[in-house]
Amino acid sequence: MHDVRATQEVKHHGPPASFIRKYIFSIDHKVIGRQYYGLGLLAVFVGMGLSWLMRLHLGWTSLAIPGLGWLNPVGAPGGLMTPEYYLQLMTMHGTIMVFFVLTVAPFAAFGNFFLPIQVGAEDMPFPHINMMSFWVTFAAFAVLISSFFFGDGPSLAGWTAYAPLTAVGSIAGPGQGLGQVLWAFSIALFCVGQLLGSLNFIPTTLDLRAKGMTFSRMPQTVWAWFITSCMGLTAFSVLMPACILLIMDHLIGTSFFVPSNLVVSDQLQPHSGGSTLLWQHLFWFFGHPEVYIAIVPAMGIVSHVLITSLRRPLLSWKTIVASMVSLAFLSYMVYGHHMFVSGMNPVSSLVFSFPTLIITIPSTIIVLIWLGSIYQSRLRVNSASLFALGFISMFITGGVSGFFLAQPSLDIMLHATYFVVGHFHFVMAVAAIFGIFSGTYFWFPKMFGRMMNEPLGKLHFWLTFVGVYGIFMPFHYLGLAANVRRYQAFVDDYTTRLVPVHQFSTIFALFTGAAQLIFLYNLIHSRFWGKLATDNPWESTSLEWTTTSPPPYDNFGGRHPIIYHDPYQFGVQTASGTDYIMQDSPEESVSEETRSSS
Amino acid sequence: MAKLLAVTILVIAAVSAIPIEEHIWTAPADISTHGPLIDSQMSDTMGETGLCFLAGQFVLALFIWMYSGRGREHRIGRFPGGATGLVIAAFLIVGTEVIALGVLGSKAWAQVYFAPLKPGAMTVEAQAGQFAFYFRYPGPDGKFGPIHPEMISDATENFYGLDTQNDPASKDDIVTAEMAIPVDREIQLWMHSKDLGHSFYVPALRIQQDFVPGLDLSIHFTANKIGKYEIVCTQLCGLGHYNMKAYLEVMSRQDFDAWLKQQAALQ
Amino acid sequence: MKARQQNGWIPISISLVLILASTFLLNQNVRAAGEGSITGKVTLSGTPPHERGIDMSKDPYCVKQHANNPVHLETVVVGQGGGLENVVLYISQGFNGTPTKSTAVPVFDQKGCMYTPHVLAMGVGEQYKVETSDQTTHNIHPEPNPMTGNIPWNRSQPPGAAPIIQSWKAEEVAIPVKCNIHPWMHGYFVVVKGPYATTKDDGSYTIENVPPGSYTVTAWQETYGTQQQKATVSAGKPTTLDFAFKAK
Amino acid sequence: MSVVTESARHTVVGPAPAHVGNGGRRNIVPGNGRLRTLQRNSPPPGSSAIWVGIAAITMMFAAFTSALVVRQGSGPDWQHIAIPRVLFLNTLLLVASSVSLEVFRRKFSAHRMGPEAEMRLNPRWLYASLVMGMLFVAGQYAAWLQLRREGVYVASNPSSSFFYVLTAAHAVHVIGGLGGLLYLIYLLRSQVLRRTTLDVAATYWHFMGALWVYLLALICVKL
Repeated sequence: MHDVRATQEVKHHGPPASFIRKYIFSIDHKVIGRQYYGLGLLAVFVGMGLSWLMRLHLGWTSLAIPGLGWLNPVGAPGGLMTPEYYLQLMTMHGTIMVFFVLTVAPFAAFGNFFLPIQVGAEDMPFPHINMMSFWVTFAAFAVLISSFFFGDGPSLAGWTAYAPLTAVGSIAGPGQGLGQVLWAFSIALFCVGQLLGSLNFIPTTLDLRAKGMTFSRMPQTVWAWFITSCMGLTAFSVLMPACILLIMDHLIGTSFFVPSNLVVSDQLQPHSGGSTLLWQHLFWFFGHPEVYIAIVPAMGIVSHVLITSLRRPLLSWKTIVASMVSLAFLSYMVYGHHMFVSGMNPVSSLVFSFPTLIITIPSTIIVLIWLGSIYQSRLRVNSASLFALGFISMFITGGVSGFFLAQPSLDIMLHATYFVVGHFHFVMAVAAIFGIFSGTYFWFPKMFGRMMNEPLGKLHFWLTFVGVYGIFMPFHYLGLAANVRRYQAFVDDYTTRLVPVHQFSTIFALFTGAAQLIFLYNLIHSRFWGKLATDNPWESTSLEWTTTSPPPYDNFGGRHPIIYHDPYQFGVQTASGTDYIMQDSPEESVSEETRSSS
Repeated sequence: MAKLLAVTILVIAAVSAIPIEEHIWTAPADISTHGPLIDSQMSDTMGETGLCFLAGQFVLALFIWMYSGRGREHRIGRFPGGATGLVIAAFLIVGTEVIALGVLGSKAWAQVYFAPLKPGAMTVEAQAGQFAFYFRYPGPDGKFGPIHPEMISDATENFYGLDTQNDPASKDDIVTAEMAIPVDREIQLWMHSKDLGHSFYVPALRIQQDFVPGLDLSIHFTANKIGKYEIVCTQLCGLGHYNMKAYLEVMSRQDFDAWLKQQAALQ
Repeated sequence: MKARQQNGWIPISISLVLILASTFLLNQNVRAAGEGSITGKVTLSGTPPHERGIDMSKDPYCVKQHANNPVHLETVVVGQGGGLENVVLYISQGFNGTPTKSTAVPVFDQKGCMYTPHVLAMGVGEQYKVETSDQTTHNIHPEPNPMTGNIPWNRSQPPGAAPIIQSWKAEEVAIPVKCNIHPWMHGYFVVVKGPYATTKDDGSYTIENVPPGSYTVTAWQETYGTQQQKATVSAGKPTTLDFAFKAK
Repeated sequence: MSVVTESARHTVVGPAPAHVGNGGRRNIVPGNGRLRTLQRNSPPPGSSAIWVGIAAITMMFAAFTSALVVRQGSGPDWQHIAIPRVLFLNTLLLVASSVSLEVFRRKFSAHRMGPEAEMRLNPRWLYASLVMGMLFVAGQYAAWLQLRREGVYVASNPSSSFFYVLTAAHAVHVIGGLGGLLYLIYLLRSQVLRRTTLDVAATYWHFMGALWVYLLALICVKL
């Protein structure tokens, strides 16, 4: 009896009245999801702006960027970018994009909004923790950005923050004092935020599923988010202690990461005995799973969107889920491939190399299943499905370059070159971004109750798709020509002839970035003036489409959906003549049209 | 629209392959004895993955072309072999490729890192610091003098913190700003970092190894082409990272001895 | 910008105080019918130490600058007649007003990947200018003693970038300044309270604008440290004061 | 076919109160509408959330442990520190506190079985466990003060660094647990304490105890 009261208390909070409780400190998972999406949007445009400046500088090193001198007279006197300022922009670009875009948008934003709806729950089990999770993440973002305005700017040590550069303080360079501490603090906060998120995601998936929502009936997205939150749980809880230790090395003078007898800029450092590899181990134990934290939700979204536009279920959802799970597991065993040449025992390099090669198998399986599912489907082309297909193309491109980097012997040549940059921008950054776009065009009607503008969406896709290849494909060539990354200018004799390639991708970067403004316009315009959306504009089957757009405060307006089918009943014949059956409708397919079992 | 996408994907895939096919931008030519194995490994991998890349993009484009915009009148087909077939395919294709590349790759790797040091190898020490490399030759006595960190001073160009007054081994050490090595002789390079993490990357030599602060590593290699090449840093080490470089001069035996004498005179 | 913003008030307030004080002082000087000066020569006895040559091969640009004039360290620079260059002489005791500011701003130039001058003397709170004449990027990294309260800084100066204007808020002899990108580039800022002068290549110097009185004059040389002598200055005519450092 | 499901549907949700909507782990209905289990509600999510939390904390201390091992191997400067004796007393306190909380939990559930009249339950054991928990934190602080007196600070040597880090990180989580215990007392006084809440709090508290025992072992062996 008391248990009943329990569920009552956990799940029933009435809709708030005041503006603040409704839109700012809201405990409604849908509002929090939108807030996360907004944060991701803000972050992605900041990060893009930074990359514009970087690309401009790389293309034309002695170019005085107009306005930059006014923006930062120290970092860019007269608009002329200094090396430290370039590195600071680079660090912030990486950190903002990896943490506040690739982690926040596909996982936290869409996950918050749709996970409870897709399992038929009224809300997350701990709405207040959920609210806290967002605001902690937001604080992390604020702290990170604030480092632009304190001391001599943000850290210049890259998003990987390798010690001891990050641990010895401002003697090591501009931004290595206060800026680096703020960086570490911000990331620690971010970890807390994401752990609080997992604290909600996992119980939601386990305990709050509607009647009939067996594991085998959870949509691909739910699986993806569930797997991701499990990974986040183990990854972020390792990064946070690492950041704490780093801050201690900085402020208290401990020696976790700083060895003895370092003479930085003629000054003997008062540290002793620390291990620089320790940071790399801790960081990459988080860092590699992080890559999959970014990509797995995107995979889920792509599957979800693709199925709807193919009008058929995937060849086998089990295989996809199994592959995603094995990706998650393997991602912890392969992190060492980031450290092949960093002084790790050469034997362990080989040990790390094989799982790294093997991890390509599940990825390949996923791609093949997608391709096989397109075969003899009824592919409907719209912005969402275009981006989903684009994702597959990107993922293939970025995936194959992984073969090179998985081999220590080739890593000797390619490590820390633009090849790596090209690789992870395709397979992680752009792929995940395409997933986000796809999800946005697909779910926007449900999130905001209005349709996005299709023609603009398609235009956005074309410019982005072509543009992205134009930016990042040349990176592979640069890498093969041994062009080292994280250089603010190319002064080596063998790299000077590569500058035209940089200029090429700079031009594409500017033009692709500009294309994103179309998306922004589309987003804002449709939010307020787009044409009203029906409940199920894409004729999709999963639970979010059974409720109104946008869903009411308790998601189903007091209704408690019962699930009768696996989520993707497409390509069937129903009495009502549709080719799909909603997940919560008891009707069955009248004629057994061939439909692959899921 | 979809057909256009298919064409675009094909065009992009084809165009992307051209520069690699044509070897328009390539790394500096190999000058090391272990390099050929790495290069062949590279081209093998390029061949296999290039094939995967083109095939994948082609199938994607083909299916998009064929199956987009089909109405209800077309029945939903099932890919021959279904999921199981595809999984098996993935395991066979990628699996074999992975094992092959993995094994070959480890051979190349082993040749770099597990090959025993030949007798008569010459020892050189490289020191990395913000933002320059300095090199040390043991001199006639063949011994490196001890490093006194507190004595390190760029002001007096005592980059290594050598105490030439009191340490006999240090007296004849030769510290240079560029690295010269005799051709066709194995070099054992001791790597010591003065301050932070740096890296020793010589593209032409097919060598890349990080300096680990507080831990001296040694690698060994043999250069077999006379010439002047670049040593660059690939481990982000601060604002001057992009300009942290030194030159590697591979000389004939006589030239090298002359050079070493000349440097010794400058100490 | 950011760094300056934070403690921008310090230089500003200091320079304000200076301006007020100096105007006040000027009136005094008018009444004190002219000032004296201290002049003399600093020499090195014994054989100067061997100065290592500098190998700039790291940066081809720098090599090109010195294609036909090899450069050496400048820890001890002896000119004609044993004159010792780059010695800073300043009044360390007996002077407690504010020196009349010379209109010329001390300039620290980066030329051919070397610092000219190698040693730059300046007054407390006096603004100095860091310029670059090179076509390669330098970073300027003074490392003052944290005890003095001077704040270290580290900024790059790309070719053609505007000069960096800075000032030190506390007396310090001497602040080493270096370029990390070109590790051989090493010089000193000498920040003193009273009037000061730096020796020319022949070792001669003249401290101007010294009000009459008796003082202790200190000579600082980066390798041989400091020497002190007493001097009495009377209005109008120069007082001669020579220093001799002994080579170790 | 569809008729069956219809009826099934009614029997399941029809008149049931709003909160009987959730399915979840132990309450899944197969497609034909027949209940797979008789239980009407899945356990409240707290009972799985607590394990999520415990997993995160475990990972965190696993990271610290591996850092400790690596750091010990990396430098020659590793030295042992004199473990403050008070730690063992603290351990006893924390374990005892855990035990008394368990006793209270048992009594409480026993009560819950009984009629509402016997609601008045003596919270002595709960208070005891709270007080002992507070004493534990105080004891840890005492340990720090002792090290301080011996001139062993955070940055003195690697062992001391890790000692402070581990104890502090654990203490923070214990203080969180104390907050939980206070909340329990509040609920109990206002007569709305639920067994599941108590179970969750107890699980966490026991975990804190176990974690500390592990940390103490680690400290004794390594530091």
